[in-house]
Amino acid sequence: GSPQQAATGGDGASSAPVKVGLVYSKSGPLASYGKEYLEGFKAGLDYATKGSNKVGKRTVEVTEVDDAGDPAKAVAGAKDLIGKGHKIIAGSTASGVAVQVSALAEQNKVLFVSGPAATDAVTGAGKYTFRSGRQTWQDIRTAAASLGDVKGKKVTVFAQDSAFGQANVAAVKSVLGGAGATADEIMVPASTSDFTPFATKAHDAKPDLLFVAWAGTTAQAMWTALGQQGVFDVTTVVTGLDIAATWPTYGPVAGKISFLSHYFAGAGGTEAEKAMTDRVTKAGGTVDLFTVDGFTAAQMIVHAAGSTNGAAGDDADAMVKSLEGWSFDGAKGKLTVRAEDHALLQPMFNAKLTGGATPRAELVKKLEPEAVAPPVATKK
Amino acid sequence: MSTLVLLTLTGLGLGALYFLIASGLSLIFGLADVLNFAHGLFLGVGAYATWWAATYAPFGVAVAVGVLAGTILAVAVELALIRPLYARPIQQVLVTVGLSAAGVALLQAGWGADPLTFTKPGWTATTTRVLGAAVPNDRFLLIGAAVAVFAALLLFLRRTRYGLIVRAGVEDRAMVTALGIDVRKAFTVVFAIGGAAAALAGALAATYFGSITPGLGGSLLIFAFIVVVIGGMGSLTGCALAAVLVGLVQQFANYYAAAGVGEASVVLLLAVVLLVRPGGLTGRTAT
Amino acid sequence: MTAIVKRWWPLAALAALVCVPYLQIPVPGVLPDVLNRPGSLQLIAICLLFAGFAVTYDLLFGHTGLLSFGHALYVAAGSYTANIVVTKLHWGWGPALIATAGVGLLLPVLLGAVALRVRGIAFAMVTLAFAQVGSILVMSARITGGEEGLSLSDTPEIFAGVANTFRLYWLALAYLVLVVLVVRWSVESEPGRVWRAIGDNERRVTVLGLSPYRFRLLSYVLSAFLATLGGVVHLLLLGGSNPQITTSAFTVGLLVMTVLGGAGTRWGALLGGVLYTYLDQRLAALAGSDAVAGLPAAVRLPLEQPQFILGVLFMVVVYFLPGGLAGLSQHLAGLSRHWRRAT
Amino acid sequence: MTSTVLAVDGLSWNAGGARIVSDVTFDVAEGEFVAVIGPNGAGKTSLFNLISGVQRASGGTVTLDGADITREAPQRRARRGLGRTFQTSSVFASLTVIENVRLAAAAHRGSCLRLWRRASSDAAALAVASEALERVGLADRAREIAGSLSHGDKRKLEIAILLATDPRVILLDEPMAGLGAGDVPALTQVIRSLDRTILMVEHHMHVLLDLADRVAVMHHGALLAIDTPEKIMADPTVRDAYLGEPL
Amino acid sequence: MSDAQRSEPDSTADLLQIQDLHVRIGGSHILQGVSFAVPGSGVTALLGRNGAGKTTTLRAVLGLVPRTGTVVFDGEDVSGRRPYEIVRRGIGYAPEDRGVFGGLTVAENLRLAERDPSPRYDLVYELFPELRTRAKQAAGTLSGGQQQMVAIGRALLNDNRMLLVDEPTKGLAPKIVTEVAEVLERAAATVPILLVEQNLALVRRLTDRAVLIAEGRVAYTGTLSDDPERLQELLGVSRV
Ligand SMILES: Nc1ncnc2c1ncn2[C@@H]1O[C@H](COP(=O)(O)OP(=O)(O)OP(=O)(O)O)[C@@H](O)[C@H]1O
Ligand SMILES: Nc1ncnc2c1ncn2[C@@H]1O[C@H](COP(=O)(O)OP(=O)(O)OP(=O)(O)O)[C@@H](O)[C@H]1O
Ligand SMILES: [Mg+2]
Ligand SMILES: [Mg+2]
Repeated sequence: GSPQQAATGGDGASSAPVKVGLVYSKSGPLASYGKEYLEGFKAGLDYATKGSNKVGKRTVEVTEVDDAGDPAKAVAGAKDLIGKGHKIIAGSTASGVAVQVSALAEQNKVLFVSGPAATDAVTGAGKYTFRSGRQTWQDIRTAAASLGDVKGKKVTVFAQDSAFGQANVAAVKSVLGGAGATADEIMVPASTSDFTPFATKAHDAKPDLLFVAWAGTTAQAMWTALGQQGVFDVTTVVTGLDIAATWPTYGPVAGKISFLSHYFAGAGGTEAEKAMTDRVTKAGGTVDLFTVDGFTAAQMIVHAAGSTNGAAGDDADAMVKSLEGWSFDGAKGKLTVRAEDHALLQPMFNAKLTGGATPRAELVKKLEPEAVAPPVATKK
Repeated sequence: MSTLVLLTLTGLGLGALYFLIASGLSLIFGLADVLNFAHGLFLGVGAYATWWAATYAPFGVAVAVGVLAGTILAVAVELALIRPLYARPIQQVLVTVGLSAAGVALLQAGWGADPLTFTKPGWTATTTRVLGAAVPNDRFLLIGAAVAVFAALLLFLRRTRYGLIVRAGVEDRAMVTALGIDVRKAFTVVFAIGGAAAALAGALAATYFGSITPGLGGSLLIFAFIVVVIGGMGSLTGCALAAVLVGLVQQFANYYAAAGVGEASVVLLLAVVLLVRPGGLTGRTAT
Repeated sequence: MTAIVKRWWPLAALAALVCVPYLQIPVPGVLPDVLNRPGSLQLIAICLLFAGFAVTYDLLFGHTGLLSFGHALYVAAGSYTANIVVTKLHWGWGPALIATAGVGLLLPVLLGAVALRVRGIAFAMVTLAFAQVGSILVMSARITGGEEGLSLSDTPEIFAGVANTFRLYWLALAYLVLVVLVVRWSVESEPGRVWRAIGDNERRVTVLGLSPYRFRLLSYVLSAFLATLGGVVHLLLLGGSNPQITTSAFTVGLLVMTVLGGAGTRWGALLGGVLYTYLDQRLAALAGSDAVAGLPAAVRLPLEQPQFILGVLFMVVVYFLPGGLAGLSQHLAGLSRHWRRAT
Repeated sequence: MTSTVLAVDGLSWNAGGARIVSDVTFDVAEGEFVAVIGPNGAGKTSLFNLISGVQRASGGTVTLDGADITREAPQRRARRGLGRTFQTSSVFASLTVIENVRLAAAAHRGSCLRLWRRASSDAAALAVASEALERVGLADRAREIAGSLSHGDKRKLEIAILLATDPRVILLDEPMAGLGAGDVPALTQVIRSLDRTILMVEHHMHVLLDLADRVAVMHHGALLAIDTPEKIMADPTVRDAYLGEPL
Repeated sequence: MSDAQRSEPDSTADLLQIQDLHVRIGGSHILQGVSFAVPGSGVTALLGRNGAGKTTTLRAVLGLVPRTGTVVFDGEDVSGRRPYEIVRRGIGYAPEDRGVFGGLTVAENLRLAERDPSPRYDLVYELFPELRTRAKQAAGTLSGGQQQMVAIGRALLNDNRMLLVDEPTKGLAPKIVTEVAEVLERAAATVPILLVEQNLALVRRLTDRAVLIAEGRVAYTGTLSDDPERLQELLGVSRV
């Protein structure tokens, strides 16, 4: 046949399985995020299909593609999946991958549920793009919520000089600046090997709140430098809580940081969380930060595909319609897919670490979805 | 004032770290003319071995274990990979590229991609007040180690014939043998020392960063390259000078100029030095 | 008979490659899907594109003896320039191509003019430095999207959508053919001989009245220009630009491909590029396969690391096949000649 | 006397803290053959390096056809018609013998930057190259890789390369060094037939006396004397510094 | 084939015996069965046209090129030894292209060659005073002749039992050629020398014993004066 015909695979018969493609980091630098996501996804699928692994009469067939954090591999994998007739794609551990796969999904009218990637850019990226995790805005709102009244206060963002850090700075300026605080930033190159100059700057700035936005392997050195230069003596420090494996890297200052958390094991306190934890533990995994993203993604996909007894599994537009505005009970609590921009409204948490060398996370406060909702992103 | 002191001392500390990483690279490059891309791997192996040993033994012993591991690896690499390729210098460099990729992947297979926490031993975790500045003690450790390594390597080069043999061997290996010298042994010794220096740098970098990842060596290697080249390829003294220069420039630029200028300024410093003095700060000599 | 085969097989191979989108051949295990499906076509297209990059790199390294650690800069310049003009400035594709061509000429002329003042490892390091600055800029600038990259907002209609992957495939193939023809031609041209001669004895070239600097610059600009064009193909193929293509690791990848295939040989860089890219893209899938999952941990864990397999493979080639894969084919040809003569 | 082609005036070069060529002055007339002799380390090769531009002079001037070329790059000087060989054989080892010479011919014809032109299609350059090889007696080895030639053949190839660039002034640095007794007369013949303005460093006295119109003697970087071979051979200081007792 | 070629040398007096030496490099068969012996005193000249294989013969003796055949030094078969082991048995080598290390200083070049506990610097400096004054200069910047001095100096530094010297006067000024001839003459009084040399006058002054190589084979072994015509024919016919 002609090349174009060859490209449109998938027979669409109603008894055929619903094909779901997971494009995520099975290897590469974000492999442990990917592992959590996958465990969560499997648990979520089992939970949402009540153990049947079926939507309506159709079984769910999951294909995993390892992108190793490389957008080129992710795009190739996604194209392959779409070519083979997948109408549903989920995954993307890395923001770079999420942005690229989202564009592909929009072009090809395929449902895309983005995973742990926190970039705000995915929200409102298009008709077919959804997200199962939180976004930077929600992180910032969470931090702000823990502050109470910020009017007249001085907030400094200690941020990695990257898209991630810049997004944080922008969000802080908008959220806290809007609430009457003055916000400024200390941008730190991602490849810095000595944080002392920046820590000194942070100390000298003497803000009322220091918001730290750092992702990367040198986090430990950064916390040590902040501690040694006495930053904790002059200000309150807030940052996002990473996966449990990294908790020891906060070192001796762990107890002094106020954490905003997307999720940590036990934070949700919901039925769904219990179900998730049971399943993940039984499968030999552990529940952590990104387990919920996988779990939520599975819930969303099962709902979308099952909207017309499974037939919708091949109709992306129908699936989009069924997801938009949908509220459901997730592991974190009540989740809502906002119709306007597909942001996932969700509870967030304030936490602290206790226990010295082997830290444990403790819930300080659960913030309701509305309190941390991001502004509506303009649709492209 | 205290800021100045702090920046100077930590800048020196950073320079010391760069020197520790670059010295082994410089030694192997300057003498054996092999730009060793696996240097980062030697460093990583040193760091992981130290990390592993630190759970069983005191810090000093753990570092010794790390250095030993790096040395053994370097010797094995020289014997198995570099030696058979001595007539093909480009292939020597390339084989280290492959080794580096494979080795780092192996570290990742063994210990995962996530950072492993490396607990700083007692004293190094604290700070000392110097003229009002809180200087982290690990910087003093780094500076001390760098000075010791510098002295030891200078002694090696000045007092033994190995340096001479290897330099001559790079020019004309057959002729060195024709003078009745077992040139292969000298190459192995130089690699062993380069590997030991790398592993020591790895152990100390682990202490410095407080965590280790398989990619640790790779990310530091680029700075080591820059230091080696600015210093004048293969010149140990130049390497030390360049390390201090790069450390200080980076530290001060990061504080006084905008973010990122520190890194970019170092890279531009490299380009400028090379264009003005293609041989680096010092010409090309091995002492 | 054999002479005919020898002379025309590249054309036959090209014809076969052009026809691939019409061939509905199942190739289980080798490709992710049936030969002419988007998944397979995308994979082959990436392989062809990277083979093209490798050939441009070989022009520098294999044919001119310039070890550059900054080739990635030009691929990135192509991808990002076109992308920014289209996505951020909304000027459309015509201006994007003109701007990219301009950057692809101007940037290497400027940087090459400076970097080529030094030689050998110093040259490698200066190019590394330039590329590193480029990488830092891309990573931290807003207009490039930093580490998240920049997805292409306006894909030309004929390339949009997975159903049109076969056109992207043809585009990549066309790019590779262009690069091979240009590089092959330039190597056989007068300057090509001078490049070889400079590699042998630079001083001698000088006293013949030729300026080695100019010839090197010519090679550098030509190679960089071709790489910049490839950057645009890369942009279309991926539907976006990402900072991975700015890193020195990307350039080292090209170096590895070139050597793997055999630097400075007829088909070496092309072969190496295809093989390396194929393995790089596919090993992850193979490592995740059930066959590997059943192995004991000591064997399985390394095998699950594509970089491990690639690194080892590369070492094996460097070690046992000094001329790369192209050397292997010559070796085999020699053996078969030997064998024919013996019988 | 015919016109002066090459003039060297007060030429000096310092390196490594020492004065290696000091204040050398002489003229060479059109078609003249000047032999340069002197003890090892006297600065003969260095003088050639300064004239050909491989080294930059510290002082003094070099004039070619009335134009001051002291500050010009070696390739500019070569294009003005100044050709040279090196003391150690220097050919393009990975190219074939004919390619070595053809490249030189193409360089001379200024066609080397023509990216659009196939090297092998340059028939004119090829013809020049074949003729040059014929003249030095290497025609039957044209297809061999230059690197595999024996020492003597490499020396001949160098002369052929030189011939192909058709220089008007030629600097030859010990072209006979290492040649067997059998090859010396033949190469002498080739050099004689060049029929150009030539400066040649050579230690083979009989060759030199055979070819030279004048002999320049260098010692410790300075020009000790420049005169007819007979006068130079008779000069006791030259005998003392350079020739010594015959074997 | 001359009779001389087949005449077996007296094995007891010969320090170095070479039997059926073959060298193949990159597909070309360079030495095709070279056999001769070098007695334990005086100078033995190894003659032949350019490209005949003289240099290759010396390198093969030291094991610097892949070779088959036997090399017996002082009654011991050293064919299987590595080059540095052969050299340590007391062979000094001054190679054709001088083999100085250009990046090393003159002093370093000499220091590298030291093998004995008390190297004979006094002898070397007496012969070539320039090596003392230029001790700190990089050998690569030496003039051709000065480099030759370094090469010969290195061979004389140790108490060797045999010297292999390849074209020592190439590129030397006539006066130095005479001096080198004297040096070799003096050295030959104490140590046997296998000498490759194109300068026949010099060879005649040093010895009458010659081995002639042509096209990778021994074409003549005997005295120089024995058969001057034939010798002239073998050496002197130009190929041009
Ligand atoms: N770069 C340098 N640094 C220091 N000394 C140098 C340098 N280059 C050359 N020399 C010295 O300059 C002197 C002249 O060298 P040159 O090569 O010109 O001699 P030459 O007359 O050609 O001798 P020969 O006949 O042996 O080739 C020598 O003593 C040499 O050691
Ligand atoms: N490494 C090599 N590869 C290929 N051929 C070689 C090699 N070394 C020597 N030859 C060839 O072997 C032959 C003998 O070379 P050799 O150097 O031994 O000759 P020679 O008698 O010393 O000549 P000369 O008087 O020119 O120094 C020559 O034809 C030379 O081209
Ligand atoms: Mg000279
Ligand atoms: Mg020889």
